[in-house]
Amino acid sequence: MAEESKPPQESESSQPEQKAATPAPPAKSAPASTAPAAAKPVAPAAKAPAPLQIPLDSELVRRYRERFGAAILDALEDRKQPYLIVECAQLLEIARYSRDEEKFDLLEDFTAVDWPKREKRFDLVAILYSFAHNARLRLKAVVGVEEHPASLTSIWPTANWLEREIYDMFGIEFSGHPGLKRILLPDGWQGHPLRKDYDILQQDTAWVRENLGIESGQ
Amino acid sequence: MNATLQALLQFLQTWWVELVCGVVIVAVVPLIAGYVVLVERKLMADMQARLGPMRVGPHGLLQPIADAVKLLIKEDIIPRDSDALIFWFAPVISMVAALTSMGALYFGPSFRVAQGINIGILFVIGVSSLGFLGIILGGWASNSHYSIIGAIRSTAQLVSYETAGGLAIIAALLLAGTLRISAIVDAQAEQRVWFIFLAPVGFFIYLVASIAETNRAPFDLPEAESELVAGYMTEYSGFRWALYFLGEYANMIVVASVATTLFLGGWLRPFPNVHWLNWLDGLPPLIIALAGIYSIYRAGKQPVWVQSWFMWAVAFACFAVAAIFAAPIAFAPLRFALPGLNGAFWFLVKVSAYIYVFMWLRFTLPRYRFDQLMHLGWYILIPLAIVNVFSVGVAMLLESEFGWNRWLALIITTAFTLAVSVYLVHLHDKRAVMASTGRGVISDSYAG
Amino acid sequence: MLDSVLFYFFAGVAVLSAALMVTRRNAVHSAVFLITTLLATAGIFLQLRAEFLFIAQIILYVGGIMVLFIFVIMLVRLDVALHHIRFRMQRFVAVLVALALAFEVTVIVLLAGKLPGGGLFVQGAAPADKLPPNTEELAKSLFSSYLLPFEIASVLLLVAMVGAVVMAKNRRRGDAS
Amino acid sequence: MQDDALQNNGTLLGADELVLNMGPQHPSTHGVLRVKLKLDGERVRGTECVIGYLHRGVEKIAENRTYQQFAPYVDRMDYVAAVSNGLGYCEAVEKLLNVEAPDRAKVIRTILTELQRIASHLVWLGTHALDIGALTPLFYCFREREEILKIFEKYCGARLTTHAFRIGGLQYEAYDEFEKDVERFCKDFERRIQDYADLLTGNSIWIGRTRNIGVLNAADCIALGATGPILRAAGVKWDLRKAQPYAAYDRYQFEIPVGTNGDTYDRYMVRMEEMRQSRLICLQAIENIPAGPIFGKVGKVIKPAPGEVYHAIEAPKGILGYYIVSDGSTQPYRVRIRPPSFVNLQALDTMIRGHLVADVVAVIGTLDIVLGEVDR
Repeated sequence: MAEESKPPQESESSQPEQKAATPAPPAKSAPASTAPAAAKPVAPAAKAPAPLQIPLDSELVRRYRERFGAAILDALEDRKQPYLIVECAQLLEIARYSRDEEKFDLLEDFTAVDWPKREKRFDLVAILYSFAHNARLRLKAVVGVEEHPASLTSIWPTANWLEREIYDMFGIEFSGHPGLKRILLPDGWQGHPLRKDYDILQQDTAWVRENLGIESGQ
Repeated sequence: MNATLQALLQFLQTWWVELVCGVVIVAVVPLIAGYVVLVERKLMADMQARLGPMRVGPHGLLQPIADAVKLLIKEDIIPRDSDALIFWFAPVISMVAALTSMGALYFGPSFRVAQGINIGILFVIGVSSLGFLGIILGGWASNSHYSIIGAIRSTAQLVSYETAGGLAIIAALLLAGTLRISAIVDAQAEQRVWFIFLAPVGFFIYLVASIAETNRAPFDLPEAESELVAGYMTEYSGFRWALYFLGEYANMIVVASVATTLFLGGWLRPFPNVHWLNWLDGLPPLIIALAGIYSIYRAGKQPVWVQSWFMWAVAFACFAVAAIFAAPIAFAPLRFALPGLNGAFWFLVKVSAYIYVFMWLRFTLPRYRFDQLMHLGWYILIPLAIVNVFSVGVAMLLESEFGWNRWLALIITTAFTLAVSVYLVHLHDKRAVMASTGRGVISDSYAG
Repeated sequence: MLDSVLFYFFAGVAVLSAALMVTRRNAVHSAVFLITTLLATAGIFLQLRAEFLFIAQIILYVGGIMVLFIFVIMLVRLDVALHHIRFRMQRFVAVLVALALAFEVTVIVLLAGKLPGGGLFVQGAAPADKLPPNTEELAKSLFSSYLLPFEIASVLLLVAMVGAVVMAKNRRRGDAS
Repeated sequence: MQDDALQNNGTLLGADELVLNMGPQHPSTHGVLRVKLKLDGERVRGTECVIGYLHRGVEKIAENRTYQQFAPYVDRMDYVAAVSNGLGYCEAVEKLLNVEAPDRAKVIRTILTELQRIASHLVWLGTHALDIGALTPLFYCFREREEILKIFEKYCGARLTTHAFRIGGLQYEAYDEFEKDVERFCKDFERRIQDYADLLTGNSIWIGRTRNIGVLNAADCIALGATGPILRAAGVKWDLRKAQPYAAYDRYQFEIPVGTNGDTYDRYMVRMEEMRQSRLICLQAIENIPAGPIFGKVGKVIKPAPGEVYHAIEAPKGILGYYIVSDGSTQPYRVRIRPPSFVNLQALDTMIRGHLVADVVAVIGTLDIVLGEVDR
């Protein structure tokens, strides 16, 4: 592990200097080109359409590919931040490898993004940080509604509440989680608010009526 | 009929002083307690760079009355699953115990309820300790976890520290050779020294123990608001809560009075037997008059005429009191009242100073944890109190049997006691380190 | 006159609260009435000018022992524990003991005058308020004529205390292992 | 049979395990936190946090607001450190847009953020001391915090939820006496912080209440995701201001204070030293605030190219991260906020087991949580 001290982090550690070659006339143009509006970027499902995102082929990615082969679906860099798209079934193993071998020892965040038009609608996003390399890495896994991804709690206890929040907000059920229940919303709540099809004005009116004794929480 | 009236009259004739003093205590102590609260809030505000109550009356002087009115008209909530009867009378026990124990106290040579009780000091301590019954029963009857934990803590704390406090006063009792309150003060006059100088360790132990007994910070665990909300008082509201509160402050006055009597020379003025200091007898009216003058000075600065008017009233009240104190000095026929008035003044000054120390500590120190409190009580204070009793006894023996100089004997034995206390603290530190690093036996705080 | 009023008042309170203590089902209520009984008894001591006994009663029984009683009652769910303990024999024994006691008291009251020295009722004692201060008297007799029994009692209590501590410690160790 | 009754549950005298419900209305849970404590006597055998009483769905709101519209909302998360929240959000969006704020804006941001760090730590110190029973530091702390809030008020008109920064820079130029005010505060603060230290640092009761309480070693911290002063108190010399400098932190000299034991006392010492260091940063920054524009090249309509960005700053309470996904429209597609309080609170159970009830409040205090941020 010791020999590769530098490779992964041309990404973030040097970001304040802004010197790296960005292959794009980046979003500075965005305000200017307000009117055309880039024709509403097809469907969100189509990944990496913008020039800010470039395929990544670093030492680190090569090691991951070597180790996990086809489980690493893609490796990209967005705004100079690297991320790997991985097979959901292998997420646990890859996470363990990241912690033990690649020294990404802090699970900074674990969250999800909903893309309802996609066949498998959720992205699980784990943001890892390595103290040794002072670098971040994002692991992304695509998950469908019925899938039960393995819980990361065995690797990082901090995943406990983060996964509960994902469950609470998106309804993704993790297998192997020690106590998967709602965390921010009340236990009897129906629906998962951060799903895109959950309207912002929609409340669980039944719950509100039953538990608070009022017609609406608004 | 006539005979009954005769008996009644005779009864009144014999006991009128006691009756009047008793009524005064019952009627005035709650008021005084209310003003002790105001003084505490003002002192706290001063130490915390703020003003404290300022709205009700000038400088908040009427705040206690406003508080009392508020508490009286508040709803008296009795929790649904509580034991209503016990819940109802528990605060009364607390208050009654505190007031009853005052019955045996001397607030000056002539202001007292019961005269010459042989076991005066024991009575005060014994009866005031009954207040715990109110606390523990109230905590239990509330049927709330916070309350019951508060009650248990309070009881455990009281039992532990009463032992230490009781042993501590034995030092003074040995020196005085009596349990009568008046005789204890007389002994200090005779021996020309306050017992605090003869038994400093005893006084210190009593100071700590009395803070713990009255549940004051840093030993206010039974009502630690950051842990137990309000401890045993959590479920109480309105006047029942006020009774607890008043009982607590009345208790403070009781322990301060006991300490004053035993260690601080009671109602004796400083240097009671030094004749060229006799002008000190004129000090009380002077001090009170100065307070009046200050009030007049402040009256001009009040923003509202009502307040300024009230300030004038305060000033005149001060002058009136000063005149009462000055009268015996000015008019020879009234000279008989001088010792009584001055005694009461000095007694109150000492009690106030003692209570001030309570408050000062409260604003300065963080709170002990329960096990630390218990360790302090059982591992340091109680052994130290026992050693102290032993030391004072040895000193007295050395004086009476071997003709030693009393001061020499006391200095030597006190030094011995201090050495023991250093050793005890050292032992305790070692034990604390062992316990906190997980080695050694974790002791149960309640096992004591 | 005042003395008899006080006596009957305290005696009445003592008997009444004793009866209530036995009949209450709630353990804490029983404890409260026991405290009342003890306080009333203390009042009788005071009425008899035995002020040291009075304060000893208050400090030791009401202040000390009752703390432990209430403590245990509050900490242990007695109502649960009581379901496990059956009092079949006790009731029978209690009736027997009560009868025996009643018989004894009756006999003593009947025979009182015939006992040597005038029996229980001491004749010709000084009026109560003329007695010497009894705190000193009690201390003197305890520490002079009855020194040996006093010391023996102290040692006995000490042994009991040490024994209790040792037993408690052993049990804790047993729990831990 | 009697023995069965007495040895029920194996606890002393057969007393049941007591479940004590702390909060959501409790003086020292710092808001609407509810902790269920399983007690054996006064010893804590386990805890369960019930949170969400202050949940406002900030992340959902973000998806229905434009980038600028959402900025004030982040102030409502950690409302005692609103400026830090705003800094994190603005910088994250700037990163998403691939622009940078001008130098002058960066420096002013740094000053305000460091003042905010001091203010946040002052609230922590006051309440923490109050939890442990020291009444007085609270008022001293709030007195100093008041000075900071006055500076904020003069700067942007608001005291608590300031919305001080804009995406791309600043809206307001520093007012005329800004430097002087900051300098006066900093000069004063040195003496004041010594006052707090005199009250607490050497106090044996304070030491007894905090040393070896709520110990969390470095490995546990990292496993539990606990960051900020908690991690530093465990001896990890890691601060994002140094590790991955943002705003203008790379220009200033400051130390990262670290502890050794990772106990409550160490966390106290670390935060106290952090206040001193923040003061130094402010003093360095006001010496030379570069001239120039305060707003970068960002238009009125913010429409980042599709993609995503993660940006984290060292907020007073730990790592505050924003993960923003853009679908190319004027509204963020997804904003994920990594709240330090939420993650740190998870460590409570590990820290408190085996301690006493009184330590629960000490440990909750030392975690320095703000429920607005925990629940969002």
